[in-house]
Amino acid sequence: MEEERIVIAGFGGQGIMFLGKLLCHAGMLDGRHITYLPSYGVEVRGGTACCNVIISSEEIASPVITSPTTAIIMNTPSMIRYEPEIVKRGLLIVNSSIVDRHPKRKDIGVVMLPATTIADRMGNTRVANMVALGGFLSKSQIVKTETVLAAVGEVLPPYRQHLAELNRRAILEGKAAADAQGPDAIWSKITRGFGLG
Amino acid sequence: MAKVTIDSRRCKGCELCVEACPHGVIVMSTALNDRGVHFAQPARLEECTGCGLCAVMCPDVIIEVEK
Amino acid sequence: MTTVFKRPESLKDTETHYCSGCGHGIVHRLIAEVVDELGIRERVVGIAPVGCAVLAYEYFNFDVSEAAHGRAPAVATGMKRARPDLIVFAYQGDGDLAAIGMAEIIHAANRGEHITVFFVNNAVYGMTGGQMAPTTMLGQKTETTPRGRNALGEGAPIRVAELLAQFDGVKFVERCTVSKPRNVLKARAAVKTALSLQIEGKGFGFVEILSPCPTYWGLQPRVAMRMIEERMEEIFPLGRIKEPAAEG
Amino acid sequence: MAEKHLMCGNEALSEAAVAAGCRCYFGYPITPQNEVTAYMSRRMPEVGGQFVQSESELAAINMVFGAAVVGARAITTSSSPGISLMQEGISYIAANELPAVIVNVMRGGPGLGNIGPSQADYFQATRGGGHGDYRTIVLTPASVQEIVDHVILAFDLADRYRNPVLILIDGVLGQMVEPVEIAPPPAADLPAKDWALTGCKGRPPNKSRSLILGENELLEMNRRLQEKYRAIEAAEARHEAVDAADAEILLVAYGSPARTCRSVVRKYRERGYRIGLFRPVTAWPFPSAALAECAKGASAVLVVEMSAGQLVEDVRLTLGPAANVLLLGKPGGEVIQAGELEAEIDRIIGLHKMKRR
Repeated sequence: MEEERIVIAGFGGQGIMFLGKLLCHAGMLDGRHITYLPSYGVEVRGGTACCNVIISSEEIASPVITSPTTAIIMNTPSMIRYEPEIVKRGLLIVNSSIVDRHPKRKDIGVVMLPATTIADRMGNTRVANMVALGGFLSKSQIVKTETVLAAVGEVLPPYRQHLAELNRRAILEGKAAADAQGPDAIWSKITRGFGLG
Repeated sequence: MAKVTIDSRRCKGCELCVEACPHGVIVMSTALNDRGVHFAQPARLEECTGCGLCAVMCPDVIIEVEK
Repeated sequence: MTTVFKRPESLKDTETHYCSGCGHGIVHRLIAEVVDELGIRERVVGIAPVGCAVLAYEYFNFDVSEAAHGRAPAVATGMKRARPDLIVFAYQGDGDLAAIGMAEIIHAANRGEHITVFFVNNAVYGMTGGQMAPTTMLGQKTETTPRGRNALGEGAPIRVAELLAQFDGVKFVERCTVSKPRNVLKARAAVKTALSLQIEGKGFGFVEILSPCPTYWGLQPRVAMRMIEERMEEIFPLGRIKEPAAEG
Repeated sequence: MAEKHLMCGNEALSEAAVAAGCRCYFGYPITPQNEVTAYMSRRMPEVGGQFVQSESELAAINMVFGAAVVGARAITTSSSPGISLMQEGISYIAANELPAVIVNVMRGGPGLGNIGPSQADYFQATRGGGHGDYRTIVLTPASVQEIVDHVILAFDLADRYRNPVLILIDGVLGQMVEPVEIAPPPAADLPAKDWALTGCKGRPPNKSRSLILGENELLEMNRRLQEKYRAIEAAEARHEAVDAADAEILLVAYGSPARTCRSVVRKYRERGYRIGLFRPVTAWPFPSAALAECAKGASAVLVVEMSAGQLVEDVRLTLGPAANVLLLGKPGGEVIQAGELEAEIDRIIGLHKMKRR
């Protein structure tokens, strides 16, 4: 079974939910089973945003993630919260422009990606989420990058269509930056696929 | 002359029609109906102008007026 | 000979359960007469309240539903929204409308629902045996105000018509009474204005009718009618509180 | 075939109501079902329908009553505390024998509780909930697609039996996004609504009432209702059984915990343990006969629910005092995790010295 259980977390306004929905949409287009569960209510009002995305080759049990295979972390509080929960040999994508500390875990793969800096350089801070997504696509094969790029236009609401191209470029920038972190990183040696364990 | 018909069986004896009549046409009976009340009855029909005010006040809609 | 007065078609030829001299019978008849006059008997739907008029669906000769206590304006909202072609009215007493159902009437009025509400105010709870109503007058003795209603702790009577008239969604408000023939005819005119307003699709219409409760006022029906004029009208002044807007 | 859309449960149920021909939504915001009110406020005007944000849940359910009594398909949605407020109206709807669809996206209770997912309204849903002897048909979908299918089914069942139908989902199902297909359902063969208050043109007036004062009249009315409920029990009990036929341990769960159970069953089957899942799809009528059949060979029946133990009572009622019915219940708006369930299963395996086969 191939399955990614992805926690995406950061501040409200960082495009956390959009990242999750885009990933799901791509998963659906690739013929995967997917579930998406946003945090809601009180938690949202606390200023943090988080969503759980599961993409699997098989039917998905609970959409609630307790042991993520991947965490995409866009701020420091989320790093503190989710780093310990990642499964062994799991993947941690960190927006190193904002997160001011290094992960402690040695048993997971880590990509430190200056997503906000890259996004700024591209002229729009708000595509940092897409840069981080590119980082994930560099290390996971659960969805095809082409599918994600194709899904951008479908997930963006009509009034944001003019940003589709920028989003696609940011994904590719992020992917390239993560690719450059070298094929020796531990995740490339790991057959990812964590089952239910 | 006008004609007032009162369904005395259904009369609850509230006397609002008696009060309403400007000409004292309607009086209460001494007899009781099946409900055990003294019912309203037209007594001096020759005085009736057919104004219908008795019927206007009747909560039980048992008065018909013709003229 | 021509008929001056006979039972309207919209009122079933049946005895009511109302007490002798109760105003509900008159109000029912007025509504039925106007429904006949406007020719809407086949597209009107009434809502009976919880209270003395709970059995109104047994008396009107057109479609009538019950509503839970106080919820008639919500039920009317659902009906009218689902079937705008129907003419929908709610018939409510003072407990139903002004106590337990205050939220529903306020919000239906404020939304300007295209419905008509007939509010029969007799300042007492009849069905449950003569307890205080939100419209009970100060000093009025009831089962639950044995020393007379006291503003301190029991509040003063609520003037619902004035309360509702302030909402923009409310297009017509009149307070009338059935205390004597002239007033009954005025009440009939108000009922007609309110239902016509709905037929024309102009919004929420409200008619409050001061009505006697001889039984729980402990008065002869004739005296009860005088009591409306002598006591109730002081607190609940008669008249048109909100005129329907002119055409256009 | 209809296109697949990504929708959360709350949005999907809204669109399914539209597909079912419902043009009346009345509701009051409450987490975790606010997506419905937002969605419907936009969608209803698009399809020529009515949306009213009511002043309370009391008003909402009575607006549903009003729309239903004039013959329209109407829906309201809420979450636990709001559903409690609706109980009066649901009792009236049941008594007046009106069709209506009500969705409860359950949250943690009692009281204001929290907004976490819960299944603690099972008693309320399956026992009537309001005053008087009545029942609501209760559907318990376990996926976003099933939510859609159940909404469409609910409108048909409501019309067929002139009865309120409650869809019981938890906060997780309301919030989670899955791909769904929403196709307009084929027209069902449903009885004409000749009882509706549509204006008495060409017929005697209709009345809708539940105050029934005549001697024995209410008794008769209740007997008739009970006959209807027996007919519903005979025809509409639904369930799903997964690997239940030879199960030594039978899990019983509905809604989102049933999803966790299903994956755990798969895992233990792969390891060689005879374990199965029984999922009531209707909580009322409860699929008793099917459960009794599935549980025949089980040494242990483990009920898994996000409450302190409510479904478990129906299971015990079905299987009798001799059956070994256990409970993994978690109240308080908390999800039951696979790990907790596996620990309990391991304990049962140890206790009964069950063997891999």
